[in-house]
Amino acid sequence: MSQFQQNVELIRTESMTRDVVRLTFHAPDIAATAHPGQFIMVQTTTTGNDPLLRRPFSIHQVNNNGALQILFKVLGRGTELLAKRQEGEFVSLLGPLGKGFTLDNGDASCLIGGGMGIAPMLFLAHSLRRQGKTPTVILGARTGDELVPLLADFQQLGVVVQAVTNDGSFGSHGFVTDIFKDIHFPAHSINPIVYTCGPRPMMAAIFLQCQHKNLSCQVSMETTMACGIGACLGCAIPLKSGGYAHVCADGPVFSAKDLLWNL
Amino acid sequence: MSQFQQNVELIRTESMTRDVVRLTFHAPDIAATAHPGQFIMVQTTTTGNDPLLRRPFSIHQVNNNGALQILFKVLGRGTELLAKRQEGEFVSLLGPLGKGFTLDNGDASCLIGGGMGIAPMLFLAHSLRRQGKTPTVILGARTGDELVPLLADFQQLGVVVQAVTNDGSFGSHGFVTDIFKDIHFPAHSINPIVYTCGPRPMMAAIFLQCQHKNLSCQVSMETTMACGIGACLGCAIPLKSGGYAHVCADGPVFSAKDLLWNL
Amino acid sequence: MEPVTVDGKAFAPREGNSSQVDLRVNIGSLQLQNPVMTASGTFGYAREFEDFVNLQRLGAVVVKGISLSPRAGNPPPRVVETACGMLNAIGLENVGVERFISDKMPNLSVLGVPVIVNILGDSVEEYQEIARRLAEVESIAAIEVNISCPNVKKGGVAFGTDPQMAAAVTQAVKGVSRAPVIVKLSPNVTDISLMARAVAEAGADAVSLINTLIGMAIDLPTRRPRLANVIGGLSGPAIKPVALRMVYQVAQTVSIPVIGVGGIASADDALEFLLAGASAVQVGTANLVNPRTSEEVVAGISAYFRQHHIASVRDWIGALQVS
Amino acid sequence: MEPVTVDGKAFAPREGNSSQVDLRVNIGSLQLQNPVMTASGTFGYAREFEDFVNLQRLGAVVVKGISLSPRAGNPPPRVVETACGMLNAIGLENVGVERFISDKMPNLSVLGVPVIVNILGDSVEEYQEIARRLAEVESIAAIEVNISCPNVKKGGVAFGTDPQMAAAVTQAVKGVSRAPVIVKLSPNVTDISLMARAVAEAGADAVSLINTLIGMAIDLPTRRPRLANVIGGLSGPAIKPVALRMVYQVAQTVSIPVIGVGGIASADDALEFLLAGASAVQVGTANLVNPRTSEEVVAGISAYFRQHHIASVRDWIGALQVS
Ligand SMILES: Cc1cc2nc3c(=O)[nH]c(=O)nc-3n(C[C@H](O)[C@H](O)[C@H](O)COP(=O)(O)OP(=O)(O)OC[C@H]3O[C@@H](n4cnc5c(N)ncnc54)[C@H](O)[C@@H]3O)c2cc1C
Ligand SMILES: Cc1cc2nc3c(=O)[nH]c(=O)nc-3n(C[C@H](O)[C@H](O)[C@H](O)COP(=O)(O)OP(=O)(O)OC[C@H]3O[C@@H](n4cnc5c(N)ncnc54)[C@H](O)[C@@H]3O)c2cc1C
Ligand SMILES: Cc1cc2nc3c(=O)[nH]c(=O)nc-3n(C[C@H](O)[C@H](O)[C@H](O)COP(=O)(O)O)c2cc1C
Ligand SMILES: Cc1cc2nc3c(=O)[nH]c(=O)nc-3n(C[C@H](O)[C@H](O)[C@H](O)COP(=O)(O)O)c2cc1C
Ligand code: FES
Ligand code: FES
Repeated sequence: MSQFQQNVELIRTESMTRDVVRLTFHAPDIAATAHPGQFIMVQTTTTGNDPLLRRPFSIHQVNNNGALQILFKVLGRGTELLAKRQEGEFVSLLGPLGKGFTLDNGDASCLIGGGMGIAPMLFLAHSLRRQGKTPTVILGARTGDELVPLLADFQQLGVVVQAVTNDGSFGSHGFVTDIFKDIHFPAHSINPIVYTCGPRPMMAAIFLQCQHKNLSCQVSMETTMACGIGACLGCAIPLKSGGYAHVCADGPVFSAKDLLWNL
Repeated sequence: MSQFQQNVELIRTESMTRDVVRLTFHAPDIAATAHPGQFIMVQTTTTGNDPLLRRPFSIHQVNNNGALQILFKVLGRGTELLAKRQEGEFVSLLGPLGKGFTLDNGDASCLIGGGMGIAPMLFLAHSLRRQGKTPTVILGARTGDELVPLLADFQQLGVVVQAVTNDGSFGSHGFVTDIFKDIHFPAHSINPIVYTCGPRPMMAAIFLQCQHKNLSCQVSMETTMACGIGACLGCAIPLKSGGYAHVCADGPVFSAKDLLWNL
Repeated sequence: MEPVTVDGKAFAPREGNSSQVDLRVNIGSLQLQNPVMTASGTFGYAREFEDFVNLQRLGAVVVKGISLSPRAGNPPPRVVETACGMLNAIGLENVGVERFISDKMPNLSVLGVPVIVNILGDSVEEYQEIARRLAEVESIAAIEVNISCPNVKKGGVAFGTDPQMAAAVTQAVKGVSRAPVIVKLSPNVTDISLMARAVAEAGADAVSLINTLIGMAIDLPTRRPRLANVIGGLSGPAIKPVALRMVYQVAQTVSIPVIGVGGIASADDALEFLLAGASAVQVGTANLVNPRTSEEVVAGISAYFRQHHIASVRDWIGALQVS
Repeated sequence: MEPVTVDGKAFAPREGNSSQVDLRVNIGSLQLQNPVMTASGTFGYAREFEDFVNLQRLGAVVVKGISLSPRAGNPPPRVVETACGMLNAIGLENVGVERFISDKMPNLSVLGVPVIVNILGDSVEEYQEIARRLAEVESIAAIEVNISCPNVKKGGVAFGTDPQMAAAVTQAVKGVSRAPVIVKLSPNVTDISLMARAVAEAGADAVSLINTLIGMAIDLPTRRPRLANVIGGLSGPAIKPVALRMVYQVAQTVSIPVIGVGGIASADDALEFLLAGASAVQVGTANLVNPRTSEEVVAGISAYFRQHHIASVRDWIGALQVS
């Protein structure tokens, strides 16, 4: 399980919406060893120590040519700086980091991405398809603008996407939970599994539904992080059994039942 | 004597040598009120507080269309960042600052610029020419590469430039002092004056020669500066009479005889 | 209009014109139109900023530290940049109290903004003597006592690190001062609350904090200190977390107003210090980078309060939610 | 080869292969191949860095603070970025000394790099008990005593702010420890030299400084502290000037080796601390940003010494030119 710190070339920048950006790096070493659900830490500055820390982003997609993508929303100074980087510039990446989604145990799966939680779902869907599986994919966003530019990539994989927007501007009107409510796995499914990433309240609601439906549920969690490599113990997340796990090393993907949700 | 803090457009970037850059801003307010020898403080960062402080640069040239130029060598992080700024971007300038050269009293003058000390000499030569005067101009640099790209601008003003390089690769071989040694103002000159800017040892040597020749000598001094506007008292320079002057407010141009040179 | 509830605490919007917010704060008997001051040593004698700031918009200006006799200050280099901060060793260069009164005060007193005079001395008597002289100048709004200086009579231990000495200076100045007395605390102590309590009990009308942290920088090529004075005072964004912590701590210790200083460069920064319990703030190093900062902070606080329906700054001061 | 003179001080180049420089330093009875360590709490248990750093190139690794019983640590958020720095309130999460010895030490002792164990306790007895247990582990190169913790028996005053208490801890640990004892000093004190002298007299083999400055950050939108623990420790480039000043000060006060920590992110930074009088340095927060930093610092120091014909790091330590 090797990790790399490399200065890699930014080979493509895409403005998906006003404030959502997709960057493609030529990062063959990281791409070759990455699993869906893993993340990278990205240096945002080129000079100076402010902002000091790298920023974590899920791996959105990789390909065989060494391309690695991240998809992110511009929120603060770090993402602002990253959004300004130009094609041909070099960016320092650290990865692949953390434990990704568990892919092997089930034959039926549902992928639920909300907001920027969609990011890791593309890589995950891709990997499942390569295993010959056909996941159900539910993608939710505040508004259609944030969803539409991403659909083609999922469709190319040959998966059916159920789109839902909070404002009803595209797909169904409502929340991913409204759609998931009506999803029923075939009766004969072996270990059906739900993968989800998105705002914490969304994931909590999905987990609750999974408990009712007796489905195992994997969640990709966010915390503030300093190092991303298990060195600082900064990224604690409370466990149901007491104590803390570390999102960067023990996650970011967890079995939802192991976490303390305060539902 | 108004000062401005303005975000102005960078309208032209020129790489003069491997590490000397000239930037042209559209800064009509500052350009209109600037005097030769004055300087501006330039913000080097676009995000973050590192480097924190602005950097001081002599005003290299201004024109009637509101263009304002600086000429600088890339030394550290601040100048590195500035050298990377692109045409069309906006940069925060503070200026015009300080007290420039005194132009009015003499009819014969010699301008001596060494290294980046050449920067203010173009604006000064220009202003003297507008007063109908024909200054003698001595420009020195380590090597020809640093001098050649600047000559045309002086020649356009109709002044004769005596070039000297430390390595002899262009013009005379030696130092500006070697040239100045042989400069003799006409016997009937009224208040002949020497203006100089460059490394401290160079200015000290010029001043020494001026004393022997009984010439008044104006020097443009450098110190570390925080504010550039007389607020922090950080830019002290020892005075011959005891105590300190402040380079940003009382200078950067001083009558050499008022300063403590430790010759 | 509905009262607005934020995290369980009700903020009553002001009656009438909702676009007006009440920014007035009191520092002892002094009422300021808003809580934004400039920090001593970073705003010259205010005139330097006239082209950039409408001075009448500020709560107050604090001028450079004044001593009994003129001081030439330290040899250069006096300032050096550090990561997100700077070190200064100006050496308290100033014209002395007499020339301050005769040359500077006449200009300052017509600016239309309260003028607070920062003072410093080498002994209790010196502090008192400066305060006595300044008491004759009616237009001085308050005295800020910089106790970070070494006490020459007590072997050079700084007044700001010994509670008894700090109390003695406070009492001496308070005894002769007409205007409210603010004591400016040094962060270079084990327990700043102890210092705050000592000067509060000695009669200080307010405390301001923090002064600079003591630091040092080295120039590798010459293998020399980068400041001629070897050590200097660290200021700027780098020290903001330390300042915020100390302000929070002191605001819970003393009942006199606390003035927050340290790394404030925006209205957001100022709002955080006020949340932590500061009754007012001072903008320091940021003035050197963006001379308009102080006025921008005033405008930014107003805008934020209007947007969030905070009627009065007094509802905001100390409103930090600690669970 | 000619001896090289730098600012009047002669640096004798080493005989023989001039591309080899002698970086060895001694910390008490412990000899390190070079003066570069990692700082406690920023390098995990070293294994996390195996992909990035050739651990055998480092002078030593210092592992996360170990307490007598396991500690779960603080609730999140535990870290927050500040200007050129970060605040942490990890809450000393660790597996406790028993599991450290059984689970972690076996892995650590085969890395081929000296392992220094950072320890912390709530009472003198607890510190001593941990040291006693660790004394049974032969492969431990040194003990670093983190005295920034509150003494629960003395009303929560930190060991690191009271010279007597610091001396008591030092003596207790030294009494049972086989390996050299380094005492790690807190910068949150009025006079760090006093603390250094106290622990040196109590038998410390070396001091390391600085630990983090206490700071705080506030989240404006929620009006809450950004750390669940409210306050945390400030580290990173922002604090380097304070660390450098304290190292300089302490190096002139005590004769035991001083280990410099605080904001070191490059060989240049490390060289400055050594100039100021540090016999070794620790790389902390920089590991979190660039996990290769520690090895890069070793390589950078070597390259610098080769380029400037410095034969031995011992010629460089304390060579700051103060006129
Ligand atoms: C494992 C992991 C994977 C992630 N993957 C992605 C991804 O694929 N795409 C993506 O867009 N983002 C992702 N994030 C979140 C991303 O790291 C943050 O949005 C980013 O660090 C913000 O940096 P900034 O400098 O722009 O914001 P800052 O200046 O640090 O903060 C700006 C504002 O955003 C808030 N903020 C900061 N971090 C977060 C956060 N994690 N969640 C919500 N608000 C935050 C701050 O509180 C502040 O109000 C991931 C986070 C983790 C831990
Ligand atoms: C009034 C005034 C006018 C100036 N005009 C010009 C000009 O027209 N063109 C120009 O190229 N420069 C000029 N300078 C110098 C210029 O300000 C510095 O070169 C610049 O600030 C360096 O910034 P930096 O961030 O790149 O270097 P830093 O990272 O700050 O420093 C890098 C290295 O350069 C050294 N250094 C820093 N400042 C100076 C300095 N002033 N002189 C010599 N070495 C220094 C530092 O010690 C360090 O070793 C002027 C300075 C003053 C005070
Ligand atoms: C250049 C400079 C000069 C200063 N002079 C004084 C002074 O004369 N008296 C004083 O009490 N504080 C002085 N200070 C400290 C500031 O008033 C302020 O307390 C400190 O800089 C922290 O605030 P900041 O981070 O906003 O700058 C000075 C600070 C700087 C940067
Ligand atoms: C996340 C984190 C955890 C830390 N944990 C410890 C610790 O357990 N024991 C200790 O003595 N110091 C601890 N420290 C302090 C560092 O070892 C170091 O003294 C301090 O961070 C200053 O150095 P720096 O600026 O290089 O990080 C920790 C620092 C950080 C950032
Ligand atoms: S972010 Fe440092 S341990 Fe997880
Ligand atoms: S640089 Fe601040 S007074 Fe001159």
